[in-house]
Amino acid sequence: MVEFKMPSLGADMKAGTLIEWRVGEGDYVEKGDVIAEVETEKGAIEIEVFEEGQVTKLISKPGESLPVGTVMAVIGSGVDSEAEAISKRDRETVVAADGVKTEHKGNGYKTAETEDIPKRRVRSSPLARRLAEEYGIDISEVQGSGPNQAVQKADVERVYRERMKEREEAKKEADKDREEEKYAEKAAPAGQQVDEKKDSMRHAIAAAMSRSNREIPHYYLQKQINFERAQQWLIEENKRRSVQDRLLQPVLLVKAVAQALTDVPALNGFWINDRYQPGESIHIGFAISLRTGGLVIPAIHDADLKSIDEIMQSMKDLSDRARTGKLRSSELTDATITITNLGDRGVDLVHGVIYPPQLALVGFGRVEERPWAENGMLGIKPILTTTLAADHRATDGRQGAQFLEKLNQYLQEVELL
Amino acid sequence: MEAKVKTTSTTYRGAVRQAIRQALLDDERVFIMGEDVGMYGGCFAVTKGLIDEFGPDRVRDTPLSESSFVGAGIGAALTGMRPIVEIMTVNFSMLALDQILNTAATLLHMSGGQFNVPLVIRTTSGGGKQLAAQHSHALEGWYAHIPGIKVLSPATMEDAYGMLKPALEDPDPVFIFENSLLYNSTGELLSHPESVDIDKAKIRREGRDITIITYSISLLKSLEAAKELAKEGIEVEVIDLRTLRPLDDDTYLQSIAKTHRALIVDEGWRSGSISSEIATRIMENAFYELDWPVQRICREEVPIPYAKHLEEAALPQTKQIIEKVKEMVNAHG
Amino acid sequence: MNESEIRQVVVGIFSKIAPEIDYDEIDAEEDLRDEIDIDSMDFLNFIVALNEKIGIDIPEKDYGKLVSLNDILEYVKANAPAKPV
Amino acid sequence: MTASKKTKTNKEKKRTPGKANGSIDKERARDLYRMMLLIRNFENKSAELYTQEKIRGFLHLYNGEEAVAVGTIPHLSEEDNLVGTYREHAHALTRGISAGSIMAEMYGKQEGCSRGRGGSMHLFDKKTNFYGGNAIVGGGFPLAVGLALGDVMQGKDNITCCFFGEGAVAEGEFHESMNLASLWKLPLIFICENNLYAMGTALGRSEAVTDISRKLDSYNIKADWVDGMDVLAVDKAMTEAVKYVREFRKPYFLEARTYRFRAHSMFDAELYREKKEVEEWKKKDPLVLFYKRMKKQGLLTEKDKEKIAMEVDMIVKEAVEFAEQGTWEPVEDLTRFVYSEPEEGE
Repeated sequence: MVEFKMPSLGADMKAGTLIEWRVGEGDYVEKGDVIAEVETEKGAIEIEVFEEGQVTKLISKPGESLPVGTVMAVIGSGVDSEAEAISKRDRETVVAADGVKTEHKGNGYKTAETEDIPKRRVRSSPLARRLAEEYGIDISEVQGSGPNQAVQKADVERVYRERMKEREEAKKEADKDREEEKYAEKAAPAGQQVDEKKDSMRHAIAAAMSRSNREIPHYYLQKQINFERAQQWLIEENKRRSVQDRLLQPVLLVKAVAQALTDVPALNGFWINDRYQPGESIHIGFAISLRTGGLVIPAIHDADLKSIDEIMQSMKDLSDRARTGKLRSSELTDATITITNLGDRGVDLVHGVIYPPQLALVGFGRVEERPWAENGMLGIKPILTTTLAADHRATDGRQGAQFLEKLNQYLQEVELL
Repeated sequence: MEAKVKTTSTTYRGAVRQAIRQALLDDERVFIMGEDVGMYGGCFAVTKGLIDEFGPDRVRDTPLSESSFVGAGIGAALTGMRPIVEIMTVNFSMLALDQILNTAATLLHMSGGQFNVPLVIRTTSGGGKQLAAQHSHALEGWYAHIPGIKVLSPATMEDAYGMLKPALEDPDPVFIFENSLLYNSTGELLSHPESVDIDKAKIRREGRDITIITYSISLLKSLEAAKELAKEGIEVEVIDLRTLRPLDDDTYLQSIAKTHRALIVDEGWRSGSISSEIATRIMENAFYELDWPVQRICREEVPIPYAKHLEEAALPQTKQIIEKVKEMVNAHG
Repeated sequence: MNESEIRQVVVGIFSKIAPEIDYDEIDAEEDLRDEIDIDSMDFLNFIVALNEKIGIDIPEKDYGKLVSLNDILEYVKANAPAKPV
Repeated sequence: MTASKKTKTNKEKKRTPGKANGSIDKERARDLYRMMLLIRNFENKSAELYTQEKIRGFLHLYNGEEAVAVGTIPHLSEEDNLVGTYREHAHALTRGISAGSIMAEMYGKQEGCSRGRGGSMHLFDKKTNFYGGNAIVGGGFPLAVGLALGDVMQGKDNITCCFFGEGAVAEGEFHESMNLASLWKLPLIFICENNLYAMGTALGRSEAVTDISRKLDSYNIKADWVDGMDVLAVDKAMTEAVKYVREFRKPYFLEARTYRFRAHSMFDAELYREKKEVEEWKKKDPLVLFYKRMKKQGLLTEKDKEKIAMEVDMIVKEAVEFAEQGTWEPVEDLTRFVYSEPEEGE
C-alpha cells in the first residue's frame, strides 16, 4: 500500500487544488500514468503517479485545496500482490476484448497488438484528430458522441468553444484584476493586499524570485563568444535540411551548456538545506515566456545524452505544450540549471536571477556583429554575449569562469556536439 | 430567373438516339454496328428508324459475334472510320472482352504510340428488371480497371446526348454504359443540345452534411434520397461521377473537405470495385477531412437472383441510402 | 493561389501561434515579430506550417526578407508553387 | 420438399411421352400429341401470366417449335445430359421436369426448379441431368463439350444433347466447340433449332452460308437436317442420330428447320418480319399437322383430342396453383449459393 500525496511541484509550491481525478477506484495505474489534474499557482498541471498498482481509494475530492504532502489517494502496490496481478490481467483482457469487438466489427481478429496496449486507444475520426491538434486540445479529454464513443468534429469544436469561453472569461478576470491591482496600489501603496489567488503565476514568479534575491548570493560573470563558426555551421546544416528538420540557434546553446556542465558539474544541481546537492542528471530548464504573460521553465531531460536533433525535438515539443498548458509536473520541477535566451528579443546581455534551489542560470543575449581582434587581425565577427549568474554558496568564480570557457570551446566546435 | 432556353421533352432513349443520328449526319466516317441495331430497331429501340434514314451500311446489323464485330470496330477505327459499336448488353461484352482488353486498350501502347483506336462502344448495363444472373451485370466499375479505355456513365438527359460527340472525338477507345432502366426516363433536353465535358464529375445537388458519390441509375436513387432527407434538415451533396475512368478526384475530394462525410453508392459489386478505388483515394488524399468512416452501398455479393424481392434486396435502394445517411449524419447534432 | 487565399493561409497559421491578435488591426509594414510578439521557435513553426499548407520551401537565407506581414505575403505570392501539394 | 410436390411430380412423370423407338402406335401418338399440346398451353398460359405480371424478366416462348423438343428429347436415356437455351420451357417439360416447378420458378418462388433464383431463362434440374437454361447465346456449347468429355473420361456411355438456335452459329464458341467435339470424338448431339431469326436478324442477314449443316463438313462432323414442324420426321432423324452417336462415339449435328409463332420475347414489335410470313408458317403448325395425320391413320380420334386437352388443361392449372401457393425465399438467404455450402439434411 502506498499513499499518493499532493506532490511538491516546485520549491515555491505550498498547496494545490484538485481539479479532477483521471482515474477511478479500482483502476490499475502504472508508473508515469497521469492520475489527476491539479490547479497550482502556475496553472493546471497533470500529476503523474510514480507507483504501480491498483487505486484502492480516492480520498480527496475535486475542488479541495490541499497542502503539499496531503494524502490524496491510496494505491495498492503492483507487483507483490497476486490478487492485484490477476485484476490487472482481467482489466487488460477486457480492454483488449472491447477493442476487438469495436475496432474490427465481428471479424474475429485478435492480434497480439491489442493485448499489448495497456491504455485505451482514443477512438476518433481523423478530422477530429486533426482539429484537436490544431486547437491544442488533448483528444483523450474529449467526450465522443460518434459510434463507439468515437470523438468527432462536433465534439472537438464543443470543447474548443468551451475553452475559448473560459479563456475569454479568464481574460476578463485578469483585466479586472489588473484594474483592482492598480486601484489597490493607489489605495494601499505598500501593495501587501493583493489577493494571492489572483494572477497566480505572476505571484509564483514573484515568490520564487523574491526568495532568490533574498537568499542566494549571486555572482555574475560575462564572456563574449565568437559565434562565427557556430553560425556558419548552422546555416550550412539548415541548407541541407527540410523545413521540418531545421535547427534553431538555441539548440546549440542548450547542447553546449549541457556539455560544459559535464566538465564543471559543480554548477549542476541544487542548494538544499544549506548544502550542495549534485544533480543526478543534466536537465536543462529552458525559459519560455508565455503570450498570456509570465513564463514557464520546462526541463529538457538528459540534454548531455541527447543529440542535437533530439534536443530540437524536445524544444519544439515543450514550447508547443507550454503554449497549450500541457506540461507534465515532472518537467516543471526537475531542471538542474536554467537557460534564458533573450537574444530573440534584441537584448545584448542578461543578468539573470537564479531559480531556487538551482545553482546557476546561463543567459544569452543576441548575436551581433562587432569588431573583433584575433591573432593580431581586426575583423567584424558575430559575437554572442554570454553571462552566468551563480550561487556563491555553492561555487566560486573560478568554477564559473571554467564553465564559460568550456562553453566557449564547445561553441567553437559545434560540429562535434 | 434564368434566361429562357428552348427545351424539348424527351426520353433518355430519345436523347441517345438523337445523339447517334446527329453524329451520323455530322461525320460520314461515323457508322453504328451491332446486334439488331438495324432491322429490329435496337434491342432497346435506341436505333429505331435509323436504318431507314442512313441505310444498312451505316446502321449495320451484325451476327451474334461480339468478339468479331468489336474487333472489326477496332480495325475500322484504325483505318480512319469512327465506329460506334453497340454491344447489346454488358453481359455479352464478356464475349468481346479479349478484343476490348487485349486489343483496343493496348494497341496504342504496344505499338509505341503509333496506333490509336478512336472507337466508341455503347452498351447497356445494370439490374432491376428481373433478368436474373446472366443479364443483370453492372460492370462499369470493373471496366474502369482497364487503362487505355475511358469509361463513361451518362445518367442524365444532357449526358445521354452530350457524351457521344466528345467520345467520338476522343482519339482513344471510349466505353459508354447506358443503364437500361434509364431509357424510359423523361426530361428536358435543349432544342439544340450541346456536347458535355467528359472529364469532370458534376455536383448534381449541393449540401453541407454529407457527400454521396455515385453514378448512373444510382444517381437518381441518391437524388431521391437527398430530397427526402432535406425534409428532415439533412443537406446531402450528390456527386455524379459521370466518367469512371479517368476519375475526377478533385470534385469529390473538395466536397468531402466541406462535408467531412462520404457515402459511395455503386451498383457494382463491392469487392475490388470502383467504390473500393474511390474509398482508397479518399483515404490517401482526404483522411484528415473525414469525420466518419467512408461508407458504401453496393450490390450484394451475389449473382442477381430472378425473384423480385431478392433482386431488390440485392441492389442499392433509395431507402437504404436514406437510412445510411441518417446513421452517418444524425449521431450528433 | 490568389492574394486573399495567401493571406488567409498566412494569417491562419499566425492565428494559431498568436490567437489573441486581430490581424486586421496590426501594421502590415512593421516588423511582425514586434507586432505580434513571436520568437524564433514561433517563426520556425510558421515556416513549417506554411510548408505543409502550400508546399513552399523557404530557405533560411530568405528569413531576412520576411520582416513585415506584407513582406511575407509578397514573398509567398512570388514563390508559392503553382499547385497546392 | 413438400409432400404435395412429390405426388405431383410422380403423377406427371407418367404423362411424359413414352420411350421413343422410331415407330408409331396409338399410345405413342397420344403421348406425342399430349406433350406438344402441354408445351403449347403451358407457353400460352405463361404469356398470359406475364401480362398479369406474375412472371417477369425475359420470357421466350416455344410456340411453333414443339415438334423439335418432343421429337428429340424422349430419345435420351435418364443418364444422358441435356443443355438447353433460354427458350427452354419445352426442353424442361419434355425432359420430365414438373410443370409446377417450372411455373413456380417463373413466379420466383422457392419451390421452383431453381429456387426462384433463375427464372424463365435459367431452369435447372440435377435429377434429370438438365443443365439449363443459358441466357448467353453460344454459352452452352463449351459446357456440353465438357459434359461429354467428362463422361468419356469416366467410361460412361451417356450422350450429351445440346440445343441452340441458329443465331448461335455465328458465335466463335460454336466453331471452337465443334472442333473440340470432333477432335476428341465426343458423344454429342447438337440440335440446331433453326427458327430463321436471331432475335430480329434473319438468317440470311447473319450467315454467309445459310445451309448450316454444310458448316459441319469443315469439322468432320456428320450433319443432317429435318423438317422441324413434323414431329415424326424429327423423331426419325433423332433415332438415326442417337444410333450413330451410340455406335460410333462421335458427335452428330441435326438441324431442325422450324419457326416460332410468337415474338422473340414478350417485348418485341416484330419489325423484322411480315405478319403474312407468320401466317404462312402457322399453316404448318406441328400440332395441327400431326393430329390430321394421326386422325387419317386412325391413331388419334376427336375423343382422344378432347381427353388430352382436358388432361393438359389440368396439368397447367395445377402448375399455376402450385406456383401461386409457393413461398418466397427469405431475404436473409439472399447471399446463399454464391459458394457451395454443406448439403441440407433431408
